[in-house]
Amino acid sequence: MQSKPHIKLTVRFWSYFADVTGCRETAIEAEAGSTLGQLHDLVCKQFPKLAEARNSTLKAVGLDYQDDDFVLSDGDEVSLFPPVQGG
Amino acid sequence: MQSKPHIKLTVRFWSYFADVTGCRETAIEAEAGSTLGQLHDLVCKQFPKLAEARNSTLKAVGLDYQDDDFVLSDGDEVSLFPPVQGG
Amino acid sequence: MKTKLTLSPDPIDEAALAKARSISDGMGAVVTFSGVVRGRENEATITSIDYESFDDMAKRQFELIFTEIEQRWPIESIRLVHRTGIVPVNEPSLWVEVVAAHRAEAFDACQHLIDQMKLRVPIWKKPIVT
Amino acid sequence: MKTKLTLSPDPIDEAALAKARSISDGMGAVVTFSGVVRGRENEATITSIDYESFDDMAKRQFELIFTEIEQRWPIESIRLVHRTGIVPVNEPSLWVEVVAAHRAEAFDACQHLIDQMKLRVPIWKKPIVT
Repeated sequence: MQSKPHIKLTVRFWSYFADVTGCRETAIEAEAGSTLGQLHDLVCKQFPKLAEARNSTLKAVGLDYQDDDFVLSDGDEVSLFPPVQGG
Repeated sequence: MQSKPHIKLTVRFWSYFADVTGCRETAIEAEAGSTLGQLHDLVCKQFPKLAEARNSTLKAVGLDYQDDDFVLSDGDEVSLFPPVQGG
Repeated sequence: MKTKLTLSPDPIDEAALAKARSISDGMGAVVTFSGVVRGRENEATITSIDYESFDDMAKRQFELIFTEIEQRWPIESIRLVHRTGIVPVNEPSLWVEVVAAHRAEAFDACQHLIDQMKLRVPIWKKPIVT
Repeated sequence: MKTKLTLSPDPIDEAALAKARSISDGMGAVVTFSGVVRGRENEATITSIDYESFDDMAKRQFELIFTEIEQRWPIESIRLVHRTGIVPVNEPSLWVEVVAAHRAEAFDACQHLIDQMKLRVPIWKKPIVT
Protein backbone atom coordinates (compact mmCIF):
# COMPACT_ATOMS: atom_id res chain seq x y z
CA MET A 1 0.00 0.00 0.00
CA GLN A 2 1.39 3.38 -1.01
CA SER A 3 1.30 6.29 1.43
CA LYS A 4 -0.81 9.23 0.30
CA PRO A 5 1.11 12.03 -1.44
CA HIS A 6 2.07 14.93 0.82
CA ILE A 7 2.60 18.65 0.33
CA LYS A 8 5.12 20.86 2.12
CA LEU A 9 3.86 24.07 3.65
CA THR A 10 5.42 26.96 5.52
CA VAL A 11 3.39 28.34 8.41
CA ARG A 12 4.24 31.83 9.69
CA PHE A 13 3.13 33.20 13.04
CA TRP A 14 2.62 36.90 13.68
CA SER A 15 2.22 39.12 16.73
CA TYR A 16 1.79 37.22 20.01
CA PHE A 17 1.27 33.96 18.10
CA ALA A 18 5.03 33.97 17.57
CA ASP A 19 5.54 34.35 21.34
CA VAL A 20 3.08 31.57 22.10
CA THR A 21 4.61 29.13 19.63
CA GLY A 22 8.18 30.22 20.27
CA CYS A 23 8.85 30.52 16.55
CA ARG A 24 8.17 32.87 13.66
CA GLU A 25 7.74 30.10 11.13
CA THR A 26 7.66 26.34 10.86
CA ALA A 27 7.56 23.75 8.07
CA ILE A 28 4.62 21.37 8.08
CA GLU A 29 3.72 18.44 5.84
CA ALA A 30 0.09 17.74 5.11
CA GLU A 31 -1.80 15.34 2.90
CA ALA A 32 -2.30 16.53 -0.64
CA GLY A 33 -5.72 18.13 -0.97
CA SER A 34 -5.71 19.44 2.60
CA THR A 35 -7.70 22.54 3.25
CA LEU A 36 -6.61 25.58 5.21
CA GLY A 37 -9.00 24.53 8.00
CA GLN A 38 -7.38 21.10 8.21
CA LEU A 39 -3.94 22.68 8.37
CA HIS A 40 -5.18 24.97 11.15
CA ASP A 41 -6.25 21.81 13.07
CA LEU A 42 -2.79 20.30 12.63
CA VAL A 43 -1.13 23.50 13.84
CA CYS A 44 -3.42 23.71 16.88
CA LYS A 45 -2.47 20.14 17.83
CA GLN A 46 1.21 21.00 17.58
CA PHE A 47 0.80 24.31 19.48
CA PRO A 48 -2.13 23.83 21.89
CA LYS A 49 -2.06 27.47 23.03
CA LEU A 50 -3.10 28.51 19.52
CA ALA A 51 -6.23 26.38 19.90
CA GLU A 52 -7.48 28.79 22.58
CA ALA A 53 -7.43 31.65 20.03
CA ARG A 54 -8.80 29.45 17.27
CA ASN A 55 -12.05 31.36 16.67
CA SER A 56 -10.39 34.76 16.42
CA THR A 57 -7.45 33.60 14.32
CA LEU A 58 -7.04 35.21 10.89
CA LYS A 59 -5.54 33.10 8.12
CA ALA A 60 -3.82 34.07 4.90
CA VAL A 61 -2.20 32.12 2.11
CA GLY A 62 0.49 34.22 0.53
CA LEU A 63 -0.77 37.81 0.84
CA ASP A 64 -4.51 37.11 0.72
CA TYR A 65 -7.02 36.09 3.34
CA GLN A 66 -8.55 32.67 2.73
CA ASP A 67 -11.39 30.65 4.22
CA ASP A 68 -11.14 27.28 5.95
CA ASP A 69 -12.18 25.44 2.78
CA PHE A 70 -9.33 26.86 0.68
CA VAL A 71 -7.38 23.93 -0.79
CA LEU A 72 -3.65 24.22 -0.20
CA SER A 73 -0.91 23.56 -2.75
CA ASP A 74 2.63 22.36 -2.28
CA GLY A 75 4.88 25.24 -1.25
CA ASP A 76 2.10 27.51 0.05
CA GLU A 77 3.05 30.05 2.68
CA VAL A 78 0.32 30.18 5.30
CA SER A 79 0.14 32.98 7.88
CA LEU A 80 -1.77 32.73 11.14
CA PHE A 81 -2.34 35.78 13.29
CA PRO A 82 -4.61 37.42 15.84
CA PRO A 83 -6.97 40.32 14.96
CA VAL A 84 -5.09 43.18 13.36
CA GLN A 85 -4.52 46.49 15.14
CA GLY A 86 -3.21 49.00 12.63
CA GLY A 87 -3.58 52.72 13.14
CA MET B 1 -51.33 115.59 17.32
CA GLN B 2 -47.80 114.46 18.18
CA SER B 3 -45.85 112.40 15.67
CA LYS B 4 -44.95 108.91 16.89
CA PRO B 5 -41.46 108.57 18.37
CA HIS B 6 -38.82 107.25 15.98
CA ILE B 7 -35.64 105.20 16.34
CA LYS B 8 -32.48 105.55 14.31
CA LEU B 9 -31.01 102.42 12.80
CA THR B 10 -27.97 101.59 10.73
CA VAL B 11 -28.50 99.05 7.97
CA ARG B 12 -25.44 97.32 6.52
CA PHE B 13 -25.41 95.44 3.24
CA TRP B 14 -23.01 92.58 2.54
CA SER B 15 -21.85 90.69 -0.54
CA TYR B 16 -23.81 91.51 -3.71
CA PHE B 17 -26.44 93.35 -1.68
CA ALA B 18 -23.91 96.18 -1.46
CA ASP B 19 -23.60 96.16 -5.27
CA VAL B 20 -27.36 96.13 -5.73
CA THR B 21 -27.98 98.99 -3.31
CA GLY B 22 -24.87 100.90 -4.29
CA CYS B 23 -23.91 101.35 -0.65
CA ARG B 24 -22.37 99.42 2.21
CA GLU B 25 -24.54 101.01 4.85
CA THR B 26 -27.37 103.46 5.23
CA ALA B 27 -29.15 105.20 8.11
CA ILE B 28 -32.88 104.58 8.40
CA GLU B 29 -35.48 105.95 10.77
CA ALA B 30 -38.33 103.71 11.84
CA GLU B 31 -41.21 103.99 14.26
CA ALA B 32 -40.37 102.97 17.78
CA GLY B 33 -41.42 99.37 18.34
CA SER B 34 -40.70 98.38 14.77
CA THR B 35 -39.73 94.79 14.17
CA LEU B 36 -36.90 93.52 12.05
CA GLY B 37 -39.48 92.31 9.51
CA GLN B 38 -41.00 95.80 9.27
CA LEU B 39 -37.56 97.31 8.78
CA HIS B 40 -36.89 94.76 6.05
CA ASP B 41 -40.09 95.97 4.32
CA LEU B 42 -38.91 99.57 4.50
CA VAL B 43 -35.52 98.66 3.07
CA CYS B 44 -37.10 96.66 0.23
CA LYS B 45 -39.22 99.70 -0.67
CA GLN B 46 -36.15 101.88 -0.75
CA PHE B 47 -34.08 99.32 -2.72
CA PRO B 48 -36.56 97.35 -4.87
CA LYS B 49 -33.87 94.95 -6.12
CA LEU B 50 -33.50 93.62 -2.58
CA ALA B 51 -37.18 92.66 -2.62
CA GLU B 52 -36.38 90.04 -5.26
CA ALA B 53 -34.05 88.28 -2.81
CA ARG B 54 -36.37 88.83 0.11
CA ASN B 55 -37.03 85.15 0.93
CA SER B 56 -33.39 84.15 0.94
CA THR B 57 -32.16 87.21 2.83
CA LEU B 58 -30.42 86.58 6.15
CA LYS B 59 -30.78 89.21 8.86
CA ALA B 60 -28.69 89.99 11.89
CA VAL B 61 -28.87 92.61 14.60
CA GLY B 62 -25.40 93.29 15.89
CA LEU B 63 -23.57 89.97 15.59
CA ASP B 64 -26.56 87.63 16.02
CA TYR B 65 -29.16 86.33 13.64
CA GLN B 66 -32.70 87.47 14.48
CA ASP B 67 -36.19 86.62 13.29
CA ASP B 68 -38.66 88.97 11.64
CA ASP B 69 -40.49 89.54 14.94
CA PHE B 70 -37.39 90.80 16.75
CA VAL B 71 -38.18 94.28 18.15
CA LEU B 72 -35.55 96.85 17.24
CA SER B 73 -34.05 99.45 19.58
CA ASP B 74 -32.66 102.87 18.86
CA GLY B 75 -29.10 102.60 17.56
CA ASP B 76 -29.33 98.97 16.44
CA GLU B 77 -27.02 97.88 13.66
CA VAL B 78 -28.90 95.67 11.26
CA SER B 79 -27.15 93.57 8.63
CA LEU B 80 -28.84 92.16 5.54
CA PHE B 81 -27.08 89.64 3.37
CA PRO B 82 -27.55 86.74 0.95
CA PRO B 83 -26.87 83.11 1.94
CA VAL B 84 -23.36 82.68 3.29
CA GLN B 85 -20.64 80.85 1.36
CA GLY B 86 -17.73 80.28 3.69
CA GLY B 87 -15.21 77.53 3.07
CA MET C 1 -11.86 72.85 24.86
CA LYS C 2 -9.13 75.05 23.40
CA THR C 3 -9.96 77.01 20.27
CA LYS C 4 -7.92 79.17 17.94
CA LEU C 5 -9.68 81.12 15.23
CA THR C 6 -7.93 83.13 12.53
CA LEU C 7 -9.53 85.26 9.81
CA SER C 8 -6.79 86.76 7.73
CA PRO C 9 -5.80 87.63 4.16
CA ASP C 10 -2.49 85.82 4.62
CA PRO C 11 -1.90 82.54 2.77
CA ILE C 12 -2.61 79.49 4.92
CA ASP C 13 0.68 77.76 5.75
CA GLU C 14 -0.41 74.20 6.47
CA ALA C 15 3.11 72.97 7.19
CA ALA C 16 3.59 75.68 9.82
CA LEU C 17 0.19 74.89 11.31
CA ALA C 18 1.11 71.20 11.52
CA LYS C 19 4.40 72.07 13.23
CA ALA C 20 2.66 74.34 15.74
CA ARG C 21 0.36 71.58 16.91
CA SER C 22 0.53 70.65 20.56
CA ILE C 23 -1.73 67.93 21.93
CA SER C 24 -1.91 66.16 25.28
CA ASP C 25 -0.92 62.53 25.86
CA GLY C 26 -4.50 61.32 25.96
CA MET C 27 -5.27 62.41 22.41
CA GLY C 28 -5.21 59.84 19.62
CA ALA C 29 -6.95 61.47 16.67
CA VAL C 30 -6.27 64.58 14.61
CA VAL C 31 -8.59 65.32 11.70
CA THR C 32 -7.80 68.21 9.40
CA PHE C 33 -9.73 69.59 6.48
CA SER C 34 -8.44 71.95 3.84
CA GLY C 35 -10.92 73.62 1.55
CA VAL C 36 -9.13 74.54 -1.66
CA VAL C 37 -10.25 76.98 -4.35
CA ARG C 38 -11.21 75.03 -7.47
CA GLY C 39 -10.48 76.20 -11.00
CA ARG C 40 -14.12 76.21 -12.03
CA GLU C 41 -17.09 77.87 -10.37
CA ASN C 42 -20.59 77.59 -11.85
CA GLU C 43 -19.29 76.31 -15.20
CA ALA C 44 -16.77 79.16 -15.59
CA THR C 45 -13.00 78.91 -15.42
CA ILE C 46 -11.75 81.21 -12.67
CA THR C 47 -8.38 82.37 -11.42
CA SER C 48 -9.28 83.08 -7.81
CA ILE C 49 -12.07 83.77 -5.37
CA ASP C 50 -12.43 87.04 -3.47
CA TYR C 51 -13.72 86.21 0.02
CA GLU C 52 -15.63 88.92 1.84
CA SER C 53 -16.08 88.46 5.57
CA PHE C 54 -18.19 90.25 8.17
CA ASP C 55 -15.34 89.60 10.57
CA ASP C 56 -16.91 90.39 13.94
CA MET C 57 -20.06 88.43 13.23
CA ALA C 58 -18.09 85.57 11.66
CA LYS C 59 -16.02 85.29 14.84
CA ARG C 60 -19.16 85.41 16.97
CA GLN C 61 -20.83 82.67 14.90
CA PHE C 62 -17.75 80.47 14.92
CA GLU C 63 -17.61 80.81 18.71
CA LEU C 64 -21.26 79.74 18.97
CA ILE C 65 -20.54 76.68 16.82
CA PHE C 66 -17.46 75.84 18.92
CA THR C 67 -19.58 75.99 22.07
CA GLU C 68 -22.16 73.65 20.56
CA ILE C 69 -19.42 71.22 19.59
CA GLU C 70 -17.91 71.33 23.06
CA GLN C 71 -21.29 70.40 24.55
CA ARG C 72 -21.76 67.51 22.16
CA TRP C 73 -18.38 65.83 21.73
CA PRO C 74 -15.27 65.36 23.89
CA ILE C 75 -12.89 67.46 21.81
CA GLU C 76 -9.57 68.74 23.13
CA SER C 77 -8.98 71.51 20.62
CA ILE C 78 -10.12 73.14 17.42
CA ARG C 79 -8.01 75.39 15.23
CA LEU C 80 -9.66 77.12 12.30
CA VAL C 81 -8.20 79.47 9.72
CA HIS C 82 -10.31 81.14 7.05
CA ARG C 83 -8.50 83.23 4.52
CA THR C 84 -10.16 86.45 3.34
CA GLY C 85 -9.65 88.58 0.25
CA ILE C 86 -8.32 87.06 -2.94
CA VAL C 87 -7.41 83.37 -2.77
CA PRO C 88 -5.92 81.91 -5.97
CA VAL C 89 -7.05 78.61 -7.45
CA ASN C 90 -5.28 75.61 -5.89
CA GLU C 91 -4.69 77.40 -2.58
CA PRO C 92 -6.67 76.68 0.60
CA SER C 93 -9.25 79.19 1.76
CA LEU C 94 -10.15 77.14 4.84
CA TRP C 95 -8.15 74.97 7.20
CA VAL C 96 -9.69 73.18 10.17
CA GLU C 97 -8.08 70.88 12.71
CA VAL C 98 -9.96 68.90 15.36
CA VAL C 99 -8.09 66.98 18.06
CA ALA C 100 -9.80 64.31 20.17
CA ALA C 101 -9.05 61.09 22.00
CA HIS C 102 -10.78 58.98 19.36
CA ARG C 103 -11.37 59.36 15.68
CA ALA C 104 -15.17 59.03 15.55
CA GLU C 105 -15.74 62.24 17.49
CA ALA C 106 -12.94 64.05 15.67
CA PHE C 107 -14.48 63.25 12.27
CA ASP C 108 -18.02 64.03 13.43
CA ALA C 109 -17.10 67.34 15.04
CA CYS C 110 -15.01 68.42 12.06
CA GLN C 111 -17.81 67.76 9.61
CA HIS C 112 -20.40 69.39 11.86
CA LEU C 113 -18.21 72.47 12.13
CA ILE C 114 -17.94 72.81 8.36
CA ASP C 115 -21.67 72.15 7.85
CA GLN C 116 -22.59 74.81 10.39
CA MET C 117 -20.07 77.26 8.99
CA LYS C 118 -21.67 76.95 5.57
CA LEU C 119 -25.07 77.72 7.07
CA ARG C 120 -24.24 80.49 9.50
CA VAL C 121 -20.86 82.17 9.22
CA PRO C 122 -21.11 85.42 7.23
CA ILE C 123 -18.46 84.96 4.58
CA TRP C 124 -19.19 85.29 0.88
CA LYS C 125 -17.29 84.55 -2.28
CA LYS C 126 -16.95 86.35 -5.55
CA PRO C 127 -15.28 84.32 -8.32
CA ILE C 128 -12.67 86.23 -10.30
CA VAL C 129 -12.72 85.34 -13.97
CA THR C 130 -10.20 87.78 -15.45
CA MET D 1 -6.61 57.57 -8.64
CA LYS D 2 -3.05 58.22 -7.50
CA THR D 3 -1.87 56.40 -4.39
CA LYS D 4 1.27 56.58 -2.32
CA LEU D 5 1.79 54.07 0.47
CA THR D 6 4.66 54.14 2.93
CA LEU D 7 5.41 51.63 5.69
CA SER D 8 8.52 52.76 7.49
CA PRO D 9 10.10 53.04 10.92
CA ASP D 10 10.89 56.72 10.27
CA PRO D 11 8.99 59.39 12.19
CA ILE D 12 6.07 60.81 10.23
CA ASP D 13 6.87 64.39 9.19
CA GLU D 14 3.44 65.92 8.69
CA ALA D 15 4.79 69.33 7.73
CA ALA D 16 6.91 67.79 4.97
CA LEU D 17 3.95 65.72 3.79
CA ALA D 18 1.79 68.84 3.65
CA LYS D 19 4.47 70.66 1.65
CA ALA D 20 4.82 67.77 -0.80
CA ARG D 21 1.13 67.84 -1.67
CA SER D 22 0.26 68.46 -5.29
CA ILE D 23 -3.37 68.52 -6.38
CA SER D 24 -5.08 69.41 -9.62
CA ASP D 25 -7.17 72.54 -10.18
CA GLY D 26 -10.46 70.68 -9.92
CA MET D 27 -9.87 69.51 -6.37
CA GLY D 28 -11.51 71.36 -3.49
CA ALA D 29 -11.20 69.09 -0.46
CA VAL D 30 -8.27 67.61 1.42
CA VAL D 31 -9.02 65.49 4.47
CA THR D 32 -6.15 64.23 6.58
CA PHE D 33 -6.17 61.99 9.60
CA SER D 34 -3.32 61.48 12.04
CA GLY D 35 -3.53 58.60 14.47
CA VAL D 36 -1.39 59.46 17.46
CA VAL D 37 -0.10 57.07 20.17
CA ARG D 38 -1.93 57.76 23.42
CA GLY D 39 -0.29 57.65 26.83
CA ARG D 40 -2.61 54.96 28.12
CA GLU D 41 -3.44 51.58 26.62
CA ASN D 42 -5.84 49.17 28.37
CA GLU D 43 -5.69 51.12 31.66
CA ALA D 44 -1.88 51.14 31.76
CA THR D 45 0.41 54.11 31.30
CA ILE D 46 2.74 53.44 28.39
CA THR D 47 5.73 55.14 26.84
CA SER D 48 5.39 53.87 23.30
CA ILE D 49 3.87 51.23 21.06
CA ASP D 50 5.91 48.73 19.08
CA TYR D 51 4.16 48.19 15.74
CA GLU D 52 4.79 44.89 13.96
CA SER D 53 3.84 44.74 10.30
CA PHE D 54 3.59 41.88 7.80
CA ASP D 55 4.78 44.37 5.21
CA ASP D 56 4.07 42.57 1.96
CA MET D 57 0.59 41.53 2.99
CA ALA D 58 -0.13 44.95 4.52
CA LYS D 59 0.75 46.58 1.19
CA ARG D 60 -1.40 44.08 -0.69
CA GLN D 61 -4.37 44.71 1.61
CA PHE D 62 -3.99 48.48 1.43
CA GLU D 63 -3.96 48.23 -2.37
CA LEU D 64 -7.17 46.20 -2.32
CA ILE D 65 -8.82 48.84 -0.10
CA PHE D 66 -7.59 51.63 -2.40
CA THR D 67 -9.13 49.83 -5.38
CA GLU D 68 -12.46 49.49 -3.59
CA ILE D 69 -12.39 53.20 -2.74
CA GLU D 70 -11.60 54.12 -6.33
CA GLN D 71 -14.64 52.18 -7.51
CA ARG D 72 -16.93 53.82 -4.97
CA TRP D 73 -15.91 57.49 -4.75
CA PRO D 74 -14.39 60.04 -7.16
CA ILE D 75 -11.08 60.49 -5.33
CA GLU D 76 -8.04 62.08 -6.97
CA SER D 77 -5.37 60.77 -4.61
CA ILE D 78 -4.65 58.95 -1.39
CA ARG D 79 -1.40 59.13 0.53
CA LEU D 80 -0.95 56.85 3.52
CA VAL D 81 1.98 56.47 5.89
CA HIS D 82 2.05 53.86 8.65
CA ARG D 83 5.01 53.93 10.95
CA THR D 84 6.42 50.59 12.13
CA GLY D 85 8.60 49.68 15.08
CA ILE D 86 8.59 51.77 18.22
CA VAL D 87 6.42 54.90 18.11
CA PRO D 88 6.58 57.10 21.24
CA VAL D 89 3.48 58.50 22.92
CA ASN D 90 2.28 61.75 21.33
CA GLU D 91 3.74 60.89 17.92
CA PRO D 92 1.64 59.78 14.95
CA SER D 93 1.72 56.12 13.91
CA LEU D 94 -0.64 56.72 11.00
CA TRP D 95 -1.14 59.57 8.57
CA VAL D 96 -3.74 59.51 5.79
CA GLU D 97 -4.61 62.14 3.22
CA VAL D 98 -7.53 61.96 0.80
CA VAL D 99 -7.97 64.53 -1.97
CA ALA D 100 -11.25 64.95 -3.83
CA ALA D 101 -13.30 67.57 -5.60
CA HIS D 102 -15.81 67.78 -2.75
CA ARG D 103 -15.63 67.22 0.94
CA ALA D 104 -18.38 64.60 1.38
CA GLU D 105 -16.51 61.97 -0.61
CA ALA D 106 -13.16 62.94 0.90
CA PHE D 107 -14.50 62.43 4.44
CA ASP D 108 -16.34 59.22 3.56
CA ALA D 109 -13.40 57.66 1.76
CA CYS D 110 -10.97 58.62 4.52
CA GLN D 111 -13.11 57.06 7.21
CA HIS D 112 -13.78 53.95 5.11
CA LEU D 113 -10.06 53.54 4.55
CA ILE D 114 -9.31 53.64 8.27
CA ASP D 115 -12.23 51.31 9.10
CA GLN D 116 -11.05 48.76 6.55
CA MET D 117 -7.44 49.08 7.65
CA LYS D 118 -8.45 48.20 11.19
CA LEU D 119 -10.23 45.08 9.94
CA ARG D 120 -7.81 43.80 7.35
CA VAL D 121 -4.30 45.21 7.29
CA PRO D 122 -1.89 42.94 9.17
CA ILE D 123 -0.26 45.31 11.61
CA TRP D 124 -0.20 44.67 15.36
CA LYS D 125 0.77 46.69 18.37
CA LYS D 126 2.61 45.87 21.54
CA PRO D 127 2.40 48.58 24.22
CA ILE D 128 5.72 49.34 25.93
CA VAL D 129 5.31 50.03 29.62
CA THR D 130 8.92 50.35 30.87
